Amino acid sequence: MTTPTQTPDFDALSDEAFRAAVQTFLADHHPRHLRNPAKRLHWDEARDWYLILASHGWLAPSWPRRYGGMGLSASKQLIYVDEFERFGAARLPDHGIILLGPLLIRHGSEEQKSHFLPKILSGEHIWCQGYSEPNAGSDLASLRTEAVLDGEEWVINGQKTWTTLAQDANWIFLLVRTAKGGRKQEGISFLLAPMDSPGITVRPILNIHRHDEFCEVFFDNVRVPKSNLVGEINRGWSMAKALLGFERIFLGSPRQSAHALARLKHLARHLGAWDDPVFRDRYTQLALDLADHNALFETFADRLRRGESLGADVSLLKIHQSELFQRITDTMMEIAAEHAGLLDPIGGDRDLDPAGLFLTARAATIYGGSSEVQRNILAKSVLGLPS
Amino acid sequence: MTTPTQTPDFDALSDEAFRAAVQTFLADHHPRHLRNPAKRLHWDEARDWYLILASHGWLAPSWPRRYGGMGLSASKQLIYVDEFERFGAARLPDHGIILLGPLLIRHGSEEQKSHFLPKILSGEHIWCQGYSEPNAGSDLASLRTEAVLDGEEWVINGQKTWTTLAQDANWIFLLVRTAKGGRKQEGISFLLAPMDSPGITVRPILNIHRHDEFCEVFFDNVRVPKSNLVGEINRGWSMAKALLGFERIFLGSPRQSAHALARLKHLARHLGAWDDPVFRDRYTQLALDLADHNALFETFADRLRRGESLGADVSLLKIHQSELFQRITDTMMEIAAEHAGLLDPIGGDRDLDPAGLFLTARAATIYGGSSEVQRNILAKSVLGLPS
Amino acid sequence: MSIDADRLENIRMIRDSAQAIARRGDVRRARDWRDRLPGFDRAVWRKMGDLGWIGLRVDEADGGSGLGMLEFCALAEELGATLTPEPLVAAAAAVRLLGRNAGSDRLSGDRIVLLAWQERAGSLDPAGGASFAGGRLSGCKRLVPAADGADEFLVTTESGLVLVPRDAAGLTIELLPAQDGGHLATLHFDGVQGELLPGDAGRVLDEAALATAAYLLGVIEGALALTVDYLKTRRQFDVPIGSFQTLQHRAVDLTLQAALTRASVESAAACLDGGAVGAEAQAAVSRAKARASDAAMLVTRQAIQLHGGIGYTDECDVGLYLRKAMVLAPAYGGAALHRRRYAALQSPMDDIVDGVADGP
Amino acid sequence: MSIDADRLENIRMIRDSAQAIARRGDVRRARDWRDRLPGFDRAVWRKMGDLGWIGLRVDEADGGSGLGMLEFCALAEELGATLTPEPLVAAAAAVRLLGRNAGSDRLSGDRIVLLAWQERAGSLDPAGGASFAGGRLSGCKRLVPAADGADEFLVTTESGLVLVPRDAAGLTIELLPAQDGGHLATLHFDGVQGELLPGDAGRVLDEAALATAAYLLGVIEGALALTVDYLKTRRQFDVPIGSFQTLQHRAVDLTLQAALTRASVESAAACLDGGAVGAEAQAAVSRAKARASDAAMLVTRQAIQLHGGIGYTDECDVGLYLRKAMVLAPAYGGAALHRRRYAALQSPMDDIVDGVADGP
Repeated sequence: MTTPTQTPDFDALSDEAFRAAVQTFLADHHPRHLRNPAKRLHWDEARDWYLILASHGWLAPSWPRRYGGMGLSASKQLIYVDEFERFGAARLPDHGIILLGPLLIRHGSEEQKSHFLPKILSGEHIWCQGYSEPNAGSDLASLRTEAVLDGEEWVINGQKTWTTLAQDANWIFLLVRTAKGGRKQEGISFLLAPMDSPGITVRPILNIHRHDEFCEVFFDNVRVPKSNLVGEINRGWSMAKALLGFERIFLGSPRQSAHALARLKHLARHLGAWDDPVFRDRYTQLALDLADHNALFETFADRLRRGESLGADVSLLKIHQSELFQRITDTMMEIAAEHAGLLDPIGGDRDLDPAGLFLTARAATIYGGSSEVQRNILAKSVLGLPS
Repeated sequence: MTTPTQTPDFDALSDEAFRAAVQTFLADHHPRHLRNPAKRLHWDEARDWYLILASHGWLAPSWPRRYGGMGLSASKQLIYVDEFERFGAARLPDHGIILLGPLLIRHGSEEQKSHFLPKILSGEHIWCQGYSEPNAGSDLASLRTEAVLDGEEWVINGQKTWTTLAQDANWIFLLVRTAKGGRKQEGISFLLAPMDSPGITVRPILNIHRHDEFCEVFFDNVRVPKSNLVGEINRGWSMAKALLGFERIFLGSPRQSAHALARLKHLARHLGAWDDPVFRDRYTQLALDLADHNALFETFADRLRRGESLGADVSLLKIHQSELFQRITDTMMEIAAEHAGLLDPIGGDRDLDPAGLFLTARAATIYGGSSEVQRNILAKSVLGLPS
Repeated sequence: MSIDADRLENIRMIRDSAQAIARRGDVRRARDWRDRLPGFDRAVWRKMGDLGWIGLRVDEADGGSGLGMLEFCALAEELGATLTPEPLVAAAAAVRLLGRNAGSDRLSGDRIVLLAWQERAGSLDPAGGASFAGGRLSGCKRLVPAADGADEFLVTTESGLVLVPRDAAGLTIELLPAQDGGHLATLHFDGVQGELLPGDAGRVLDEAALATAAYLLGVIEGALALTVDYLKTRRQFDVPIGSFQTLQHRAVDLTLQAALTRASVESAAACLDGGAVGAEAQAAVSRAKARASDAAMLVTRQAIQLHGGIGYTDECDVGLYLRKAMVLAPAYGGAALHRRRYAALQSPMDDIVDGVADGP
Repeated sequence: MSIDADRLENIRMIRDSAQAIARRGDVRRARDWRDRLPGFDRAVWRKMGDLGWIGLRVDEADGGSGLGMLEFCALAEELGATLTPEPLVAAAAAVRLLGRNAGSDRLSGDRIVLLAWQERAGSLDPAGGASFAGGRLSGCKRLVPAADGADEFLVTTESGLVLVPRDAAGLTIELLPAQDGGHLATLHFDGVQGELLPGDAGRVLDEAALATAAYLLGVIEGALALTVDYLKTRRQFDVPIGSFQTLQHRAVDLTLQAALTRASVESAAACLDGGAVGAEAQAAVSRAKARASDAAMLVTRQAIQLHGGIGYTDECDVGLYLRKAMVLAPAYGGAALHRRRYAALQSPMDDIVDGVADGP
């Protein structure tokens, strides 16, 4: 295991200089064969890239420097993510970095921070997230996996699902029910558990690509020390919800659609549809939608740069980006003719893979809060429409 | 007042011969200046045409011959309506013919039938329909206009709205609340009232065309004889609902969209958009939608021809036709450029009136049961989805 | 297009017989045969022969069932509703073209012949790709479904049809895996000996396009039934998700598309059965295939969305419907291609539209 | 496009000052002036002059306010939210072109000059329709708003700009009633004496298109606010109709379109203020106008639908928003025209798109 070096002070750089530094870093260090991966990487594939980032202190952009993070301002975090996405950098098994780390920093005990944070940065602990349950998809708060205190240990029973890459993780953080009655959002606590605990079983789920990106995780009398509780008992829900403030903007990043639109252009040129005026009109509409999406994204980014926090209306970005992404891939399918039904990219060219991207896009309106649930939330919290 | 002649036996004709007879009748008798009127005609404009139809016994296609109707089979009624629509025949103040007549024939007393039916056919009584109320739009059953029996008279108080051409009518049939408590569909009765009754006030409402097609009708202690009740007391709701069986198919007739599509083609040729491939692709999609709508309409018409009754799924036709009509007029607006903002047709040519037809089309998804309410009904009664 | 009662009864019987192979909505066979060569079950194929399906469109005098497009479409729809993997449309097209040469072994299912007509993706032209000269076939035909299970291919060329055994010297078969778990093959002919037969594939390709539209109608109905059932049973926020108005309205919209597809397919079949030829028949087919292709993609996409997370897993059957739609929506011409063809033909609706334009 | 705090404060003040003429959502003046010549209130016009709005885009050296497009768009948006009938965009374009010749009486509102640039519907070309030779103007300009209230017209020709008094001999004004209750005029010039001035309308027309997009943004927001309010108050089936999920989601979709329009308009304004010229500026304007035109039609149409029966009556204000959108969505180029222009220009997003395409 490498230990992270002390990170340089990125805040001393101008935004432009920092952007250039990110570009240089990616060009110098990102493994070429991992750019724009067709699927989410497993740990054995992503490990080298994880450790490269770790060894340069580039792994945790949002963490304060004293915990080994980059300590980036909102403005620079936006640049960091933007450049990573633009480059097509491979996504890491990053639940420890993005979700658990900030939560521990805010709510964890000193012991938890000093024990767990360095092991995330070193790659010793790879975390997965145990929130969703089979009967509580969009209605997350109705979760039923329960933990009961038995002496100095929590005893966990239940089942989680949609746990991304659980088969690669050696630790899981999870929401469990520790009290019943009252509002369902109450009585939920936040626990940490090693994946090799007796009683934990992992069953991979094949997604529509037949890739084992998700798992079910079963808990059968799993025992963890009392000290694995993070924050106050029965306060896990609001802790976990509050976490998703800043990151929500990235669900609405224009990069995924920009990437897809580039592929559409490439495909249209390859198939000879580029000069068809009917196609071009549709393409132009998609390009306009992307440009306006970009402008809308920037207005939210501006709020972050000004130090404001984002309201529920940031969900507009996620709705629009996911649906635009889908419309772009739908258009690919329409021009692809019989290629739309083939399993492999056209001529083996990964940039000519309409069917693959189309299937990937199906997930965009479902995960991270379905479009329907996002619209419910917007109607009530932004427009103030009655229940 | 002319009296209707005894009607010939149209059932003796083949469908083809009957279709030819309708075409000939329209060509011979329909006033030329009333074809394809831009707005709903008032009685003084429609009167001549009404009396022509009456004098030839062509006024009431669905009524049995013994009541002075044409006694047409379902198959021939479809032809009758189809040819009238195809010709662009002016719509009459027809609530007495289409709605009240069949209801009286089914539920009225012999006295009511012998008194009112001939006066409808002669044009002596022009009826309007008092169903909707200001606070009971889509939720018609929550109507509050009430009638209380006072000796031998009903005393009516309340307000109706969206009463088509009430200012031209000399009689109104209306749904009133005669009992409270219980399901709101119960306790509703069906009454008849002369429009010159003391206490009735009519206030025309200008529609979005600023045409006075609708009215509000106010009832202030309006007294009508007890015998003006049709059918059983408190049973008016189911009577009125049952009435709308056969006629519901005509809300989904393809003729309105066919007419609009012809206008779109004419407009596109006039403006030079016809040869634009982007326009032509959209036009083709609309033409395909119309052709498929026509095919779907025929499957429902076939059911009627086979003597079957139509289920709630006939609403699919109304939803699709009204939204297709709107998409056609939306397309008109898109190619019309600045003409879309002018009040008068282009060059005074009534066939080049994108804005006028666009505004007319707004009503299609609202009246006769809004698209939203129709979808609610279909979800529950056809798909069996839970409330 | 009223259909007489006897014929309706016949069509009902054909639909019933299709249930003998798989009940509507039962897609286990489709799942079992994914990624397994030849991608379908030869025993089921023989049963289809016994039921008279392979030669359904072949004249009775030539040993077929002599039935119409309404019957063929009803059958194809039932096959679509169970995602039946057997290549009935491509085989039926071949034996129909063979006509009196169809032969009892092909009609019985003992011998499988498939039509190989396509030069390249996105084209409806059967003439290109392969040429026949001096008794030898050369060139390339693409996108042949289930080719690994075929015994012979009937190949379209400018010179006519050429019948080629699968094991003929000079024939190489390249299998491209397809989204539905089957394959689409490229056939490379390098001076292959074959038998030249007369025949023009044009009309038969239209019939195959229409039958594919009918199969897609079955896919639509299967996906929709699965989805409506899910809406009724899956609970979220303490209620069945089918009680949410947005999902209800979307289900209604998909039902409308299914109804339009059925009306379009059946009216096109009746049009062909009524003797329509040339532009009228082609327009009817293009209309039905454009509708079916678009509707199948829309309905199966939305079926995934309405299933939520579970819809994105391989174990949920709804994905099988989507992947079949991905393969068949473009087969025998996708929506855009058929829309263009429809526009280029004298549209049958033009009369209606132009008729109305004669205003006062 | 981060904007500094001082400028944001200035923009807020301009918005506030617009409330002095009508509060957001108050469309009574718009209703009052329907079908009444000249279609707007000359007293209000003078007040607009006092507030520096007419010369908002004129250099301070020439007596104007010297403000940027962000300020102009903020103002136009506020005017749109109250359906303000005064022809500010056409007048501001004229005085901006006049520049040092604008003159204090025009900037103060005492004298009303309107730009007359358009030869025919569906065109953005300012050169056609009228020609100037021997000191005389001949030809025809169309679609001039509020012309009955003008004192002069600034007419674009191939030779340059020509200033013509409204009562000049040989000028005939034909008023065509418009859907918003105003008029669009055709000006017939028959050898009219006028003053030739230098200037090219191209850039100013782009600014007018963008200001019109901003006005439409106000229309969108006005219609949406009215509708959301109606959803909260109108009851059916014993609940507020705004509790129906379908209507909630539709309101969210309209809100999204409003947000996209705002982002598009404001980023285009910032682009122009940042010094963009040529294709970059034109692309930004086309993008904003295409979005605003489409969104305004969508939102106002849906606003009618969400109001139900009452939305189809003349007494309901929502129809006023729709009719304003019908007039302004096509003004200075509609969505289709601007989409075509955008496609023809080097799109600024092409870099982003092409950049991504450089995969491994």
